[in-house]
Amino acid sequence: MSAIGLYHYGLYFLTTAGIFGILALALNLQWGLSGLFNLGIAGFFAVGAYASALVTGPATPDHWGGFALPLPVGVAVAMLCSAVLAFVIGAATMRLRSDYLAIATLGIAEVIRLVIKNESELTGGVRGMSGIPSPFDAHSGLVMLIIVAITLVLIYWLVERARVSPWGRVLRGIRENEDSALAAGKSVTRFRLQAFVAGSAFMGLAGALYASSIGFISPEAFQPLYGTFVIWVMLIAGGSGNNIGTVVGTFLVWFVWSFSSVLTDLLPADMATQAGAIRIFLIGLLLQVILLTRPEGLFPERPPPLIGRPRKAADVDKTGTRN
Amino acid sequence: MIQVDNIAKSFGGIKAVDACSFEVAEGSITGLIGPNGAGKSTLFNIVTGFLKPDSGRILLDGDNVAGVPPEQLFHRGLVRTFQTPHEFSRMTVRENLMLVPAGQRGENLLQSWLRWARVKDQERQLLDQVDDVLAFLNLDHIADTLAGNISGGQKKLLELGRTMMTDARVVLLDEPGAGVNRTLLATLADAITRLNRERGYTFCVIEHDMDLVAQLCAPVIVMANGSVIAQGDFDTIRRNPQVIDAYLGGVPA
Amino acid sequence: AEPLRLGVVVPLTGDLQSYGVPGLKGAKLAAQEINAAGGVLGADIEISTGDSQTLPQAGVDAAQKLVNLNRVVGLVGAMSSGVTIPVALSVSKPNGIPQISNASTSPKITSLDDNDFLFRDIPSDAFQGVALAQVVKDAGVDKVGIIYVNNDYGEGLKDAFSTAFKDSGGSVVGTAAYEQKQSSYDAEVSRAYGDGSTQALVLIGYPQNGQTILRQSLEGGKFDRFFFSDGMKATDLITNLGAQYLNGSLGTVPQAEAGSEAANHFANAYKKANGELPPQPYIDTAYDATYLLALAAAKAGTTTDSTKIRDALRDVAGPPGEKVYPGEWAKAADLLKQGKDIDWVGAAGDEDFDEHGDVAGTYGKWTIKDGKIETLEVFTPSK
Amino acid sequence: MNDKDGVRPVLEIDDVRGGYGGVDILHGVSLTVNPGELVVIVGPNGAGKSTLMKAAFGLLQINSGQVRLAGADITNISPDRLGHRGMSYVPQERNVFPTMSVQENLEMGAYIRKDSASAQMERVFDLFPRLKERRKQPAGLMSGGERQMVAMGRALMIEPTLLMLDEPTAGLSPAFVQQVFEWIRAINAQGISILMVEQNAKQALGIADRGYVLATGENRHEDSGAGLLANREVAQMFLGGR
Amino acid sequence: MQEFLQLTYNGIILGSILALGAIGVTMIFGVLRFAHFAHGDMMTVGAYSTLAFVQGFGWPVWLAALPALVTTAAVAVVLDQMFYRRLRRVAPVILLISSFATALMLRAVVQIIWGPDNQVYATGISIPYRVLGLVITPDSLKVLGGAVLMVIIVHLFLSRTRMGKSMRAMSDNVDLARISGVPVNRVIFWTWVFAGVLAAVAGILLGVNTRLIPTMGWNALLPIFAAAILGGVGKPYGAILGGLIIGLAMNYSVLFIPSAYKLAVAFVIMIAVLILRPQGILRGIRL
Ligand SMILES: Nc1ncnc2c1ncn2[C@@H]1O[C@H](COP(=O)(O)OP(=O)(O)OP(=O)(O)O)[C@@H](O)[C@H]1O
Ligand SMILES: Nc1ncnc2c1ncn2[C@@H]1O[C@H](COP(=O)(O)OP(=O)(O)OP(=O)(O)O)[C@@H](O)[C@H]1O
Ligand SMILES: [Mg+2]
Ligand SMILES: [Mg+2]
Repeated sequence: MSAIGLYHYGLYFLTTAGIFGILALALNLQWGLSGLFNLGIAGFFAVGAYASALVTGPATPDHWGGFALPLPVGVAVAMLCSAVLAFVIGAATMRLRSDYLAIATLGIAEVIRLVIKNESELTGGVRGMSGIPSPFDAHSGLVMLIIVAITLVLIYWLVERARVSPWGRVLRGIRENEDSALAAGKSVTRFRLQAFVAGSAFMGLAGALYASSIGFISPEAFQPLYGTFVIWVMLIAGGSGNNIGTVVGTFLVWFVWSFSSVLTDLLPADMATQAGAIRIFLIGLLLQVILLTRPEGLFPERPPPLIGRPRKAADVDKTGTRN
Repeated sequence: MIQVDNIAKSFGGIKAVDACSFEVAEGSITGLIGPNGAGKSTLFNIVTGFLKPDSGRILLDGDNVAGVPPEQLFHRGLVRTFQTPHEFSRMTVRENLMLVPAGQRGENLLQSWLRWARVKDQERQLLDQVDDVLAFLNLDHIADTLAGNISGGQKKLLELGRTMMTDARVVLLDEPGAGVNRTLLATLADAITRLNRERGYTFCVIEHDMDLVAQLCAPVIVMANGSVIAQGDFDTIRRNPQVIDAYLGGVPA
Repeated sequence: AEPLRLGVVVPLTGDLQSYGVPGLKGAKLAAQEINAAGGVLGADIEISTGDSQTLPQAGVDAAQKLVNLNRVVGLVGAMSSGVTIPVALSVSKPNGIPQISNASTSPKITSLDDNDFLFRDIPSDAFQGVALAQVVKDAGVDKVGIIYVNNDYGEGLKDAFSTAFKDSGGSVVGTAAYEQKQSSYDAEVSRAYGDGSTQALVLIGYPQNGQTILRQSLEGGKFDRFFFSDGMKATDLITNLGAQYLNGSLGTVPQAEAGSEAANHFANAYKKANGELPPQPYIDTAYDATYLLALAAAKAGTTTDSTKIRDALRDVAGPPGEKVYPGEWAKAADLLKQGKDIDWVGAAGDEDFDEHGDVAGTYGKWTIKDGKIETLEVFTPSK
Repeated sequence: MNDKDGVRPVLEIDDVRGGYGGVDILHGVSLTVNPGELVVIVGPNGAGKSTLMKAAFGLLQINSGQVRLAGADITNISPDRLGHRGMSYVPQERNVFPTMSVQENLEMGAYIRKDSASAQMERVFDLFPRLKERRKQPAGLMSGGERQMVAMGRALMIEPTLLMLDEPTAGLSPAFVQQVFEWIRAINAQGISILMVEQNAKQALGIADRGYVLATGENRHEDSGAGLLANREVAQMFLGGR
Repeated sequence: MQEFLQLTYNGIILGSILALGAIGVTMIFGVLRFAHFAHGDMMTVGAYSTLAFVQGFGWPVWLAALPALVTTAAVAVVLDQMFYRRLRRVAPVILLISSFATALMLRAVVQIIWGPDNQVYATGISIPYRVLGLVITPDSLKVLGGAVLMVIIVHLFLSRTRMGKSMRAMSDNVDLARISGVPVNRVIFWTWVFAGVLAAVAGILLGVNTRLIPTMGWNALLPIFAAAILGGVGKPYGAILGGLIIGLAMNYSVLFIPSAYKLAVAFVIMIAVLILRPQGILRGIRL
């Protein structure tokens, strides 16, 4: 292990974790704040990635698009596409019970993946799309990390402010009791739709950054169950409803996921072929341990500070509910 | 102010409300009583837009509002409580109240992101208002408790508290007294009277506690089997044999 | 000297997990042989493994760790182009590490802007499609149904096959893509069967689901004559399904012109080290890729300078020079030491890299006879 | 009132402390129900009345103190075992199975009965004719008062030795309140001991053998029903004065 | 017409496997209120433990299935005791994530023991019967028979014991169920036993019908969920119907659109049902 190697790996690790962090924050906006059970993260992520790749990529005979526009345009288009998709899905499903929304979004993500796979005129199909540029051609370098980091901070700020604001309060209220929110004059569907669309747009944004940082996308990158679940694990481990927790959880889980191979590398050589499976087993076990010891995540949700009043030690009752 | 005009609603084969008509006059505290299952809560649900009537009209200031969704009616000054408390359980008691007022700037996501100072200003005023309500209802010591963790009666109070957070014109209370301690109930009655007198709220109150009804309500409307069987002031009502038979059960109220 | 550190990125978990371990064993077999025969410039080969989890993100992560933390100077892998290309773009190319994919057949790789760090020792699927069409046509079959795995491998082969087959006057009656995640393929079989005028089924895919597809074709009485791509060349398939049903089926596979001696050596060596050679493809190519990197390092005289190793790859892989075969490390090392040129002929074929880092295809035509796979001839498809 | 000398109390709550996991809500509450007694608990909202009932029924973590049923220690015992020991309980909130029909709710009440419960069900239907009319309706879709009837009915499906009721009359019409009280007195007269929380304090204490006043998780007063009613301080502070 | 009938038959076979999986999912959801993402991998465990007995003792599949059912049920109970039991008081989404972790672990174990390759119970193909031009293989009849048998057992289990009612009571209101004397822990225990058995049977039938690989159950999970939802979550009989509909729809779809979209069809149907009839197709039917 050399210092320079460590540095390069560090750049890459942080960039990837940052992109995951954006996804997790977006999910926190949807689930942590609003109780919207989105299991279609991979779908919105994919739509963002493809949308951005189509407009920023080079012209090609393989598929449509290839306008070679700059990344900011790609990001904007990605967010727009994901948002529009979320709006359409949301308009139809926002009324559903949360677990139904979950399965609906899961299904939609799978449909999106199949469309990407099979509509090769548009997406390059199973062959994927290559040559997606990144600013200054810095696919996994410092520039990309800086871009991702700035975006992450910005999204953090937006989601955190949304959480402590009256808007977040209404959404948490809707999460707790829809009827009451209605009786208080809040348009449940509108608020939910806002959260769903905003969160999904952020997911699209993450997709755009991902495409740009990795330079090549194909349907394999967007496995619905897998891609979506990693993000959920990050959110729940960190503490849903808590933005700090979300970010910490993201980095932690990605670290564990990535470095669990260090453990399995210690296995005797003749076990090497089982190493992959053992690694996955350990990841599962670790996740269980986190859930069992900290079921509300490392940083449980707390009522937000009273923004109209200087902070004082609010002694909030944190006991669990039993009845 | 509110006119219920020939409303009918059935669930499957059950006629919950049937050809029901009455009026809640502006400035009154109208009582709505009747046996269990008479259709009172269902009627509230219809008036406040949570249910669509099968037929009939609901007139609010003369406009038919039957079928208008609840969140819109709220903005026309129609506010309600629920019979079983509908608190926001994983939010503090204070937040439960703060959520209610309409027209909060910060409810607009863009304003929250871009005009923080103004949002903050408004929150400051809101907090003071909430403190008053909390003190009034004796809930100030549990202001920062999660609403899911307070006692049944406290939840009822919180329910009432939410109606006090608005510029309501008509407040529909579904059994505000059930489960509330009698000492507090007296305070509650005072509160309702004061809101009625000082702020001009119109009330329509479903209640089974005849002391409270006697003290507060005029006129009183009696429902049974989905329609109105009697109305008038409480003293007349309590002597109405039909009402005694169906509802009071021979108890001298 | 420093050991020659090589990294192998394979799917040990995830959708394509069953290809990972055999491929890894292939690479390790090469390393063992070489180390046993004296190593590279007197140093051992150290193989580090990365699990791509069949996911681009994970594959890149694994490669990043191999390159930056394990300091490997060459990469073998990855499996699917969906992982291979991102690894090349975000790891091999920026870090200047030669990467030889043992399994990615996508035509995209040919033209990829990889600063010439991405190679592959398996021909682009464009070639095999032509070869397969030729085999089908020569067998006197004019109307076929195609079932292909819905990924870049399957689609590439299917496209190339259909074009070549139609050009030679054949017709494709029904085509169905199959998704690997499904458990039943009756519907795909029906679709490929089309109006019933088909004479044979061309199956482009992998044994996992290929086995089910064959079974359902046979049981459904739709097809009894089959043509296979290289992915389907698997003895397991025959034992699982019963030899009598597959007798006379024909297939193609990238194969060395020199006949099967190289392949035989490899198969025997594999058997000795790990037991029976499993049905999966891409094991021999992993073996070859490891050999090629080692030879290049020996030629370049360095185990640490990855760019020099890359520069030497073409020299050792192709003519001119004396041909060396699997298991002949000592001889090759000797020749290189004497400054002589060599030309590697691998277990899977000639493996002469062209200017894109691709290898040309010579193909074996194989058949199933009495439960055994036999190679009938090795040929170069006529374009 | 019976003479209880030498008779073991049905239920003894002895200096119980406990709460919902965090801070204690009950700070050492004691209470006794003797065989055949009707005992009423009153107190302001949030006093810990429901908490005490839950503690007695094993739904709450008791940190110190003891609960005894007919002398046997049942502290922190699992609630599903208490039915077999003759205890029956109607919680204040969430006291029906919302998607199950009225009849099924009643059947659930008879869950631990080995014999047929149809006779008892008829008795419950006699008491609440409305339930008979609506026996197929999901309990969650009933009116508030009707739900309360279902909850009561469910608890009565076994013939318990000790019946615990948390605000049984909340939401019932005056006629029913009257009827329920009468009826509570009637089953009490059959020898079933009753522990009841009520906000309808005057009426409840009127029929009670003894009463307890609870405030802020502690015992405040304990006396006969009539005694508490006559107590000026109690009337002022807890019963609404008038 | 011929083809249509064949697709119908094949759809029913596929559908009955999905249905068995979906009954298990729906029962777990009914009692414990969470979507059990490890259910597919429990199927895998069932299929592979049968394989162990087939290969180890040379038993026929039906015999080997018996100890495998016990094994799978035991695995389910142990998982519940080790993980899910401790999470019951927290939000269902935590249980869901926990079951995802369980899924990873189970799959890993299967792969460690049996390796990642294709395996089969018996080699060779089965010579089909031809009835009215319809191709009916003995294996598919086994699958059908096994599925019908399981459905009958489920029915008896729910209607002849108090389990059905206990489960519903618990899903409605756990505390009240306990107050009423429902032995909650025992009901949960039996739910897992039953879910384990159902999963194992589904996995074995899947293995008989196709082959065994470690990802077989995980890959079947999405259509199984679709079936459970379609039938109305928590309703075993609905799940059966849901499974059949999904199975048929996936097969019929190839008549109209490319076969690669087969799975998408299952989802589109499911989503359409969710939007048009959020309570599932079988609202009225109860346990
Ligand atoms: N969603 C529903 N489905 C079926 N029946 C319903 C539904 N809602 C109410 N009902 C029935 O309609 C009748 C009227 O109910 P409602 O809740 O209006 O009574 P209420 O007058 O408020 O009684 P209470 O004083 O007990 O609260 C009741 O018999 C109830 O069972
Ligand atoms: N689930 C819970 N978690 C935490 N605290 C709780 C919970 N339920 C009640 N509490 C707290 O315990 C205290 C006593 O509540 P309890 O329900 O016992 O009151 P109560 O005397 O029954 O009042 P009421 O007459 O209003 O029903 C309350 O202050 C409340 O804040
Ligand atoms: Mg009501
Ligand atoms: Mg209480």
